[in-house]
Amino acid sequence: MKLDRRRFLQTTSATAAVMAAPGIIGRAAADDTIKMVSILDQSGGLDIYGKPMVDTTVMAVEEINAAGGLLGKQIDLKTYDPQSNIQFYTQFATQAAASDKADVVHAGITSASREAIRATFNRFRTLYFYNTLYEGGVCDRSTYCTGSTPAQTVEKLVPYVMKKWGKKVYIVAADYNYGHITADWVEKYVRDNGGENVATEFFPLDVNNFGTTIKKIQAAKPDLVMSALVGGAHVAFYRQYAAAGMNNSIPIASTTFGVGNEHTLISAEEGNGMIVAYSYLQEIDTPTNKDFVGRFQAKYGADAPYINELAARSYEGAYLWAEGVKKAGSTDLAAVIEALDTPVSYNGPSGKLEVEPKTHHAVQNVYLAELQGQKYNILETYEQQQPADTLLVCDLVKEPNQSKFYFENGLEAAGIK
Amino acid sequence: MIRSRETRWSLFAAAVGVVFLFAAPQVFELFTIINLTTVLALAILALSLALVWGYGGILCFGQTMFFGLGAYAYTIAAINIGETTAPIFIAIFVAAAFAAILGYFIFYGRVSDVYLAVITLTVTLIFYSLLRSTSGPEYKIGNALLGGFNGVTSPPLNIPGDPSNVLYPEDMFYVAMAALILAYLFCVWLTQTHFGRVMVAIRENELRAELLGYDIRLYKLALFAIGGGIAGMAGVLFANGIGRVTPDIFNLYNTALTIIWVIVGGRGTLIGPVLGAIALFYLTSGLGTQASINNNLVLGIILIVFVLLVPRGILPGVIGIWDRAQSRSKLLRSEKRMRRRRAPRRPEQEAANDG
Amino acid sequence: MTGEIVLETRNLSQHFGGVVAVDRVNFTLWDAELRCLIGPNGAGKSTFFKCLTGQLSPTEGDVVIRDFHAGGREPHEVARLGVGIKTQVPNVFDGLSVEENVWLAARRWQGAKRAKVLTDETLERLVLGDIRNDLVGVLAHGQRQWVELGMVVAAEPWLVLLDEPTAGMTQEEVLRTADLIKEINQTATMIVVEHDMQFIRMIANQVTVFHEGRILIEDTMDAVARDQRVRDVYLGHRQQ
Amino acid sequence: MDLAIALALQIIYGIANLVLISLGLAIIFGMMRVINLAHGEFIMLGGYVVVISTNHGVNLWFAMLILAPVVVGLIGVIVERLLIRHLYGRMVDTLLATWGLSLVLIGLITTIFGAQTATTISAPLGAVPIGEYSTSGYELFLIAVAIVLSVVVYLALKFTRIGLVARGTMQAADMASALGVSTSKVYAITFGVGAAVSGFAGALLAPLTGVLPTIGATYIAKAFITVISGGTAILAGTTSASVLLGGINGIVSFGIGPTMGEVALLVAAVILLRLMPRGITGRIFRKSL
Repeated sequence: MKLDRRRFLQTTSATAAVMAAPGIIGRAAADDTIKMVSILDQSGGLDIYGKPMVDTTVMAVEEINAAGGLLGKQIDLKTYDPQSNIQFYTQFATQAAASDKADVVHAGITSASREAIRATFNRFRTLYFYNTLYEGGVCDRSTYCTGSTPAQTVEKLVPYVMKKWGKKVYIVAADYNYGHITADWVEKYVRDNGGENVATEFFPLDVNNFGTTIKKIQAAKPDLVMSALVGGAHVAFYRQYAAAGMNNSIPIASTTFGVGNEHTLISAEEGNGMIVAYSYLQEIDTPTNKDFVGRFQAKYGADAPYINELAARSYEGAYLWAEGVKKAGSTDLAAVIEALDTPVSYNGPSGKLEVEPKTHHAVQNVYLAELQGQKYNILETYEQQQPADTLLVCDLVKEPNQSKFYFENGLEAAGIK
Repeated sequence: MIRSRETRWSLFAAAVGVVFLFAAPQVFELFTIINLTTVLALAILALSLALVWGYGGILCFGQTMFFGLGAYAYTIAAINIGETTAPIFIAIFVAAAFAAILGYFIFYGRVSDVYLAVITLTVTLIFYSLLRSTSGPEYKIGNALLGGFNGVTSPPLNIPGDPSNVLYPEDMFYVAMAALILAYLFCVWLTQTHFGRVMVAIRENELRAELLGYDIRLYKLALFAIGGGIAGMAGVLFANGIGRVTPDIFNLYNTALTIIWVIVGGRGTLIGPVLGAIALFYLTSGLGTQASINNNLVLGIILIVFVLLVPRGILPGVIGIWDRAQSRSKLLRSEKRMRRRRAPRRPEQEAANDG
Repeated sequence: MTGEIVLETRNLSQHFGGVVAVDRVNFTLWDAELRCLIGPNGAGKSTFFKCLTGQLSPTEGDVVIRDFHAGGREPHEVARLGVGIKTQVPNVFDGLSVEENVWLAARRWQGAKRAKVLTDETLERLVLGDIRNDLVGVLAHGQRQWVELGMVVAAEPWLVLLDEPTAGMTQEEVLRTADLIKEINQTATMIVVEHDMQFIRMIANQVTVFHEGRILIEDTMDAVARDQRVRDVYLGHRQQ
Repeated sequence: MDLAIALALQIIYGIANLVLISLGLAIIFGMMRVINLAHGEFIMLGGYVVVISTNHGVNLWFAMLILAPVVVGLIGVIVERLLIRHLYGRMVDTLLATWGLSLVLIGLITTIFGAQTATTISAPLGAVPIGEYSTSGYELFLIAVAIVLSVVVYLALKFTRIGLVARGTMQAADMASALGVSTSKVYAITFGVGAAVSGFAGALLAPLTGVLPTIGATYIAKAFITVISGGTAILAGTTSASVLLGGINGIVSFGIGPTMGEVALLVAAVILLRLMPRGITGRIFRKSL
């Protein structure tokens, strides 16, 4: 079956090349712009992630255009809202690739949506940027995943908090692929650092009553809780944890708390003392970042949402792609990929972001921070972290013609662990 | 006895479908044709609920469960078998068989009405909860890993007997459109049979149907299973349209949406819900290309205005306007005829009827 | 009584919570009979009727129709024996035409061709031909009753159970119903539940009187009419 | 022993939580036979009233106990006047209308306040120690509120004029009009009260959960299943179903895990409805409220 599938992809890329012919003519006619499409949820349950991502994408494109555009052309950005619904992801992906003939598509929040549209972009030979932090493992020649992956953040966070708080760790995680894989990495690094993993518990994404678990944590008496909880409903965990007085006795560390700006959805006293790890935080104290935050707030007002990693990376992802186009001197897929893999880097709000050519992921800075008064105090900065997890399975330099998602069924199935 | 008008219109609708089948690829852009597979899959799902609910009166709030089961069964079977012809039938069978089992559980327990709605909804949500937590490697059926929340990649259909010869997404349109036309004609035929009439009778009055000697439990179960099978087939097409199956198929939003399509299209018709599903899909996706106003807001307002202005759904609304003009004159004629015949013989009855 | 027993209840009881609606009734119906069940409201005759037709599952005792133990069975199983049933409230298919209603009854037992013929015959016999294409839901109450009778007739039953067939009918319609019932009785054994005494006089020879869930008396109409207990419980009740 | 007490309290809280999120839906369904698919959004609105008003310096208790039920109740009355009243007797159309309403409310809140709104509140009343364990004092307070709310609804059903109509409606759907009461007014009040109770629940849960425009989806399915499993009696049905489903959920969550806890709740509802096709109060407690 695997063979058949590959064959299908080959045949389809052949057809795509044929079909691209009229496309090229069409493109030549409207050659005065470069086409970029963004497909991100701006309504439905995922809009807490999607809306800030769209805001920063728009901002990046406007800035690039204001600075004279790319290769002397303006970027024509189209944004589609799939409304947290997978059928609209494929609908808009096909539209972007086959009708808009996009030069690049920045799209996708959940891994499910990314996998659904990645096949379409492969088929139509469309360059694809995925700017969300995720479980890692995508290995695809025409896809670039710029977000952080668990090995990058968890690897730093776990030893730090174990040193600070103790060796007994209790893991709570969202019951889906990302939660499971993140929990696996946490377990690994706890073991590697000589700690003890007391228990791991998984929660469906729509559960918002955590009472019994909090009692279990009280019974287990760990030194710290590692959270890989995700989404609006899971915000309840931190609140109920604090309500039971636990936040003062057993601290929480997380690599997921904050991607949906959870730290503003709970009060200061509930969140104080939590430690997180991300590759971007709004509080990063560099001139580039301060300037970026200032421009963002000027554009979207003082009530603008907190800029989290997803939002910042969407901005940086657009610039990273633009660097690739500049270097290639064209928007041709092969040329841009070649240019990006040289590798291209971009000094953005999060620091230096560089393409890792073997995996098409990003080498990036990782920041450890403590939450105080709904704001993060940065504790540690780890420069230029490699996407170590994806590197274990993926080498696009050796084997360029790949389009796989190695961690589709967890780390064990991928031969790690 | 045979409702000739309905038959005529149904055949007309099917003919329009056939014309569309051949004309669409010439008229529309490639991406529209590719996306139509998904839209048509949803339309067939709407058709299955139109049959089960609109004709059979069974308010199934979980029609997507059979749709999802079909999609998953197809994908898992295709991964294991290495070709896709048998998996199509496996998918339809699995969906229909599960509907039959659930139907036995429901109808032989005399569960009906809103209670039935909740049972079907709940079973759907059970699938949703369970499938989301199958991300580990231990959850596999044969060679197919279930993939949890992220779902499984679905192999594309191949030409029967030639597993290496897979269909392009744009070719899938022909399969999906043909499936819709055939499923529609099958449903039309079914409603014209004795079985179909009894189903309508059961919808109208369960007790009377029983008193005539019809085992309504069995009839409902049969209709439920048929509807499940059709939904399962739609699931196969959906898996092909998206290229992937995910547990989201089973979520509350999607299962409620199926109900909404049928209401918008009009209950008691078969083509109405099909149009309802297509219309709402394109309305929603059309809204998704703009970003100035929140999509939920616009869609919600449209639905509310719709329910106030077109209370019976699109198709019955149109038919109603058409009929009122037609039947008014007809009624007048038949009343005159009746009066002529009866008046001399039974004047007192006329009086009684008037009173 | 002579001939064969076609329907029998043995110690039939139906309780609703603490209320005993039917209390250990032993009832026997003979072949070709036309039996009327009467009694004041709340006497238990309708509950008794529902036990016969499978609409209620008796708390105790059994109903035997020929050799079939019908107690606690589903209505369709009772109907399947060849029993035609008309309920108190007209139970018809409101959204269907008169013709379709009757056809559905005929088609249950017959092939398509014979069902068509039978439908036409029945419509003619019940003078429903003029309204055959009308939706039953829009008809007057009495007409709906007739449609339901038509459905009973079209099934060609050998045993017919009618619960208040003349309720809501005009005098004219009542007369025609009486004729029809006598006609049906030519080929079928019948039980008719009624409380319209005038109507019962028109059709009945043998009458069973219910009172407080039990059979009070079972005799000819004349004898029942003369019985003092019946006057007390039934007629007395009616005068209130 | 301490664990047993702490757990028992937790399970009772789970039950109280289910009562709170279901009762508003039960009132509207029980009296009007309207399945309100915007129920989750009424809960969400209650949460928003609390978050927005406390952000503007309103006292938390005042916002939760008074402001939220009043505001959401008024919204309920307005919705009934403008929308629902046109659809009585058309149960199916109300599904569509309330679905549309739910989208409108989500869209409206997102448009006004954005996809998320920062909050300053946290659960009051601190933690209560139980031996080696501790539980949230606020959760204990919510258990008390659920009980008080149930008693208030009981008294209202038993002793008020609207309660009389409600009881009539529960027994037979068309009784209300037969009683000669102005049903139009009764329905408006009912819908308003149902919305107010839902808003109240949302407000009370606001310090313990995330308040987001789309959070209603978390509640609606569970509330719907609880109410229908309970049967037609508004109070007895909802509370008995909450006890059963919430209890099973709590026990299985602790014993096996949260995912299985959710599944167990759903499975229990399915089996319950198979055994009691008209819900719990369709079979037992038939004459209850």
